[in-house]
Amino acid sequence: MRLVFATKINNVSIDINKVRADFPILSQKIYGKDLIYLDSGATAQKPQCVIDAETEMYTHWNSNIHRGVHFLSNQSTDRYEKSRTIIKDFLNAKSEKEVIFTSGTTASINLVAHSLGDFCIEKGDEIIVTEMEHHSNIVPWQLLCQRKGAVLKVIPVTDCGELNIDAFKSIISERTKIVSVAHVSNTLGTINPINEIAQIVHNYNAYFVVDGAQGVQHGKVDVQAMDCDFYAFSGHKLYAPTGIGVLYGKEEILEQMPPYMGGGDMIKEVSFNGTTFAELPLKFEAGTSNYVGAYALGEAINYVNSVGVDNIEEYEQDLLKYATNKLSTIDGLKIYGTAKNKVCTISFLLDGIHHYDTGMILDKLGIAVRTGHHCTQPLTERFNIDGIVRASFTFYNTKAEVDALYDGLLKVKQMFS
Amino acid sequence: MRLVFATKINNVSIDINKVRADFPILSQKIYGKDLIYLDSGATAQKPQCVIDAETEMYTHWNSNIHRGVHFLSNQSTDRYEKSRTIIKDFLNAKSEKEVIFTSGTTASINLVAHSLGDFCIEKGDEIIVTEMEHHSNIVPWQLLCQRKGAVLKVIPVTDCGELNIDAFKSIISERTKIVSVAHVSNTLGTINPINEIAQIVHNYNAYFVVDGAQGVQHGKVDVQAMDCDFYAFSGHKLYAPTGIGVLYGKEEILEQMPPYMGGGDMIKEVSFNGTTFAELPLKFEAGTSNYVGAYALGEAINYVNSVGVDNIEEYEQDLLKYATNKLSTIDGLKIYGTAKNKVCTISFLLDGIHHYDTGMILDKLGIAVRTGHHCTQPLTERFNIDGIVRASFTFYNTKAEVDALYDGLLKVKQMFS
Amino acid sequence: MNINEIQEEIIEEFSIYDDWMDKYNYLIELGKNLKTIDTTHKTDEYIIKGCQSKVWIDAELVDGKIIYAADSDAIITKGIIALLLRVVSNNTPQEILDNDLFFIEQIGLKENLSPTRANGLLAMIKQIRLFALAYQAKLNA
Amino acid sequence: MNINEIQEEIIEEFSIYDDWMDKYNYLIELGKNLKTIDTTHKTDEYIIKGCQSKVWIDAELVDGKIIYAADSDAIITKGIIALLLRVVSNNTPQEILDNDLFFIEQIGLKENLSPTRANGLLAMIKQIRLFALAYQAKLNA
Ligand SMILES: Cc1ncc(COP(=O)(O)O)c(C=O)c1O
Ligand SMILES: Cc1ncc(COP(=O)(O)O)c(C=O)c1O
Repeated sequence: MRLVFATKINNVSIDINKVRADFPILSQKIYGKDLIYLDSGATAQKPQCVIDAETEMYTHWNSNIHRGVHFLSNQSTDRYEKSRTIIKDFLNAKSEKEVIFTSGTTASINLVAHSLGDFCIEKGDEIIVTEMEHHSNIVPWQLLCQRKGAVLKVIPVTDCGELNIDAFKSIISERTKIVSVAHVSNTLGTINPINEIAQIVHNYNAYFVVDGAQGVQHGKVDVQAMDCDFYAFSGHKLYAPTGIGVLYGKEEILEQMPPYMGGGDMIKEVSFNGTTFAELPLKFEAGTSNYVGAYALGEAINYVNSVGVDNIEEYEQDLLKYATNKLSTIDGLKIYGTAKNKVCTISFLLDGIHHYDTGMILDKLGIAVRTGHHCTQPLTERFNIDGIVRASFTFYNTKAEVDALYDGLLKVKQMFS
Repeated sequence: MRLVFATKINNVSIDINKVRADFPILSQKIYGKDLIYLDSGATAQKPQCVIDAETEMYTHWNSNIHRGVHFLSNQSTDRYEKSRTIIKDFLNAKSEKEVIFTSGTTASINLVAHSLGDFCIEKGDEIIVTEMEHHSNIVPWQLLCQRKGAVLKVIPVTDCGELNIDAFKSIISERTKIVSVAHVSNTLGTINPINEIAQIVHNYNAYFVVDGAQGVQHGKVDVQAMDCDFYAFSGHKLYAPTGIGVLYGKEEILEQMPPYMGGGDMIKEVSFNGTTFAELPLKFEAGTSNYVGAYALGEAINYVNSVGVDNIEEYEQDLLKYATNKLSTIDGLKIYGTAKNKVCTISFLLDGIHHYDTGMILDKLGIAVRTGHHCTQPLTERFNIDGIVRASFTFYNTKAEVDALYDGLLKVKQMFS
Repeated sequence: MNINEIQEEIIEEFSIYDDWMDKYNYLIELGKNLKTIDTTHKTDEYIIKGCQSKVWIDAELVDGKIIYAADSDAIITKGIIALLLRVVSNNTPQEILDNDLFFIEQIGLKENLSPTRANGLLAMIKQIRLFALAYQAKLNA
Repeated sequence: MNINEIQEEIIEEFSIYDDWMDKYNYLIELGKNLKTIDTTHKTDEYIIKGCQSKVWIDAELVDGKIIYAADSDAIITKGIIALLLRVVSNNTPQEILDNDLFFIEQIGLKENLSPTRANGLLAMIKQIRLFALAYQAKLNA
């Protein structure tokens, strides 16, 4: 089986000093100390070129898109649609019609749950998610099940934080209509075997939705190779602004789905006798789109491409190895999520010390980690914990920052001992 | 009856040169000519302080909100929640719980149509909109009617572009559950008598939704005085970024409504045995909110307040009078929308000249107007036209720009004669 | 003249206008003089709806060459249609399929082809090719 | 000492710490030493759930004064709770309602009261007042 993110440990070819200089916030001071930002899993920081893209748009080209005939409107529209093409290429989608702008992953998944749900779910049908899903990939399906009288089934997670694929095979059935799985777990870092799952799902003629919120920023995503039917992600976790996201969907499926939100731009003709809807992708883009955010997302992807998706993956995998080794030497530190195939996210607990206490002290040292249930309560419950400390790294983090985290954790231990 | 936007023609107290200097795009050149931006109804331009707010957030304080314990997360959260308070005060809502951040007017109306619709609409119930509504305030209700077997009724518009209130009184009935009306018509500029309508609606115990997309930027909005149950608007038309909007709703109604989108932040506890939802307003804010856009929206409102809502209204009303008088002297120009109470939006056609042709030539003169059906097809149909030219002014426009439009239209007439 | 020669000729013609106004005056002139399409063809079957202006188009095969007819309710759109028809009409399907339309960009009217759906022109150009494809298939059948 | 005198005393105590670490070490000390709440009271009835740490709180009226008891699963939260109880416990409902809690901000722990729902402290302070209101009503009844 081909890994979705193949790990190659070659010479790392990221110029880390240049990269860090590209992100202005990384030189911010916190309580007089250098910021060590290990919370990119919650939201990524933005390179200057992305910040500038928004400023440029508002300073020179801002105007509502699509319906205008004047110069600025054409400028805005061009930038919006070019970004769609950039995203199409980034995901290796077949056409721009398959790229729908939304306000984020959560909105993308809700769109699918509503529209695909209305299209294909009947009473007694089954929908499958996993025990490691983010609430955004659980609650929309729970609500859909409530509306339709469908049943939600759950793929369990193994002790090391991988999906139990055998269990999945025994759960899926002819009644299964939709399977929705995270590409990468936000809490455990696990990279799920998307291709393998896709094959199983499609053997049962079910639809396969991938929550790519944590997947799209850590390695090459190829929706055709993955053979997923939908792929959802957020701009803000991919170095782009907040309030913009994407839903990729296979054209032939999107074509058949009813519209979700109604409004301007998603219609062909409106009359009180009957309204007809626009072609893809506009059919699913009701109202004024976040066209400035969309443009900036295109710039963010250009930036990621300029660093190199393969370089990013390589760099982060190297960092993961270093961090895992280093943190593992701390007595009483337990890492949750030890899948073979994972991104550079390390969740852990210090024996006898509350995750919140750990986070508070690290914060005072200038180290930003996330604590709590990470919007994955069923998962923390599965591991019999209340919450966890998560350090999520990306390609602008360094081994020196890992060392700082290590020192910080020793300090935490000392303070609470 | 108290007018919602009372017009006082006193001494205008806006320093127009200072105001124009605040909006960097206004000094943009189009085809080498000064930009004359008369398309603020589609989207407003942004003052420097709003552009700077986004830059500042990304450069210094960016971090995901609500769930974090670290310094940056608290900074982000504070700014997000302070903006909610600014909006609460701006609308005169009773509490922050009544202010829900969405991605825009369209999303706000769809939220109400889904959630309130699920809560109160049954087969055979009636929903009332008006003939002058934007598609964003028609299609969500059409889709709701389809889902529920409800009936959509329409308040007609008079020749001068006002709502026919007598007709409304004869349409509304015990079966009416929701009435949704634009505060201000985007095509005609008409300011609708919201208070009067509210009283009629509430006499029938129906819910009253106001589409404030064109209302919130032209005068004081007081949701308590209006007595509307919901008020929806978009940031991008209020000098704020794209991708952020607001839904105001009365707390006691929002409390009873089921959640719309599912995801992170809108939950209290998630488990596969049953999920409970967060308190207001978070119950309706699923996923990572556009917190940077929300912060910038707060800054935009601070800016508007610093110019002064009353000053803006006064200035625009003066401009409206000037522009109406001046354009009316053009032979063959017909203004659509001559309501007594209107904002500074002037829609018109030149006899025998297609709206698109007019717009194209004005564009070449650096004048940005909008042409077409303005997402109000039922309205253009009602006036037996295909489309219209709309010049929408705001407080950064000047009488000199009205003169330029006037000259431009003479040129158009000459070219097509 | 073949398709490219006509395109060059149009570019040549437009090169004398250094002012956008002369260019648009010329387009308006062309638009006004374009023979309007037979009203029986101005039905929904032949329509391409932009958000702003509408375009109607039809085509027939005469002696192996396609004769296009088109119309619009906006004069400027009609002017561009006149140019388009001058370039493509009266050519074989193969010739039409073999040649790119580059003149619109070169004479500085590119903004009229923006994908905003505003004037329907971009869709019309697609339709021109579709007619050519269809007739080509018919000829080869 | 009345509520404000205790607050001033705490501010005084904290003024000797010019380093956040000493401050937090002291909080941790306080947290460790706080008598844990009776486990029968550590049920969902008494819980205030933050996203991160949980807080339990209970109160009883003894001789016209409220005795609060509270607990948390996180030590730092517990440390702040210890300070809070020292300030408010053993006062009449009226005294509790009449006085603002200003010391937390003044000793530089304001970030612990951010409305992020993270540690439940803000909700706990609300709950302290609610108990006072309820007992006040009872006394007046
Ligand atoms: C009256 C009215 N309602 C609704 C909308 C939709 O707003 P948005 O596109 O920002 O969602 C608009 C904006 O075009 C409008 O003018
Ligand atoms: C795996 C996963 N899915 C979904 C989401 C939701 O993304 P957003 O909050 O941007 O809508 C997140 C982000 O927290 C995530 O990590």
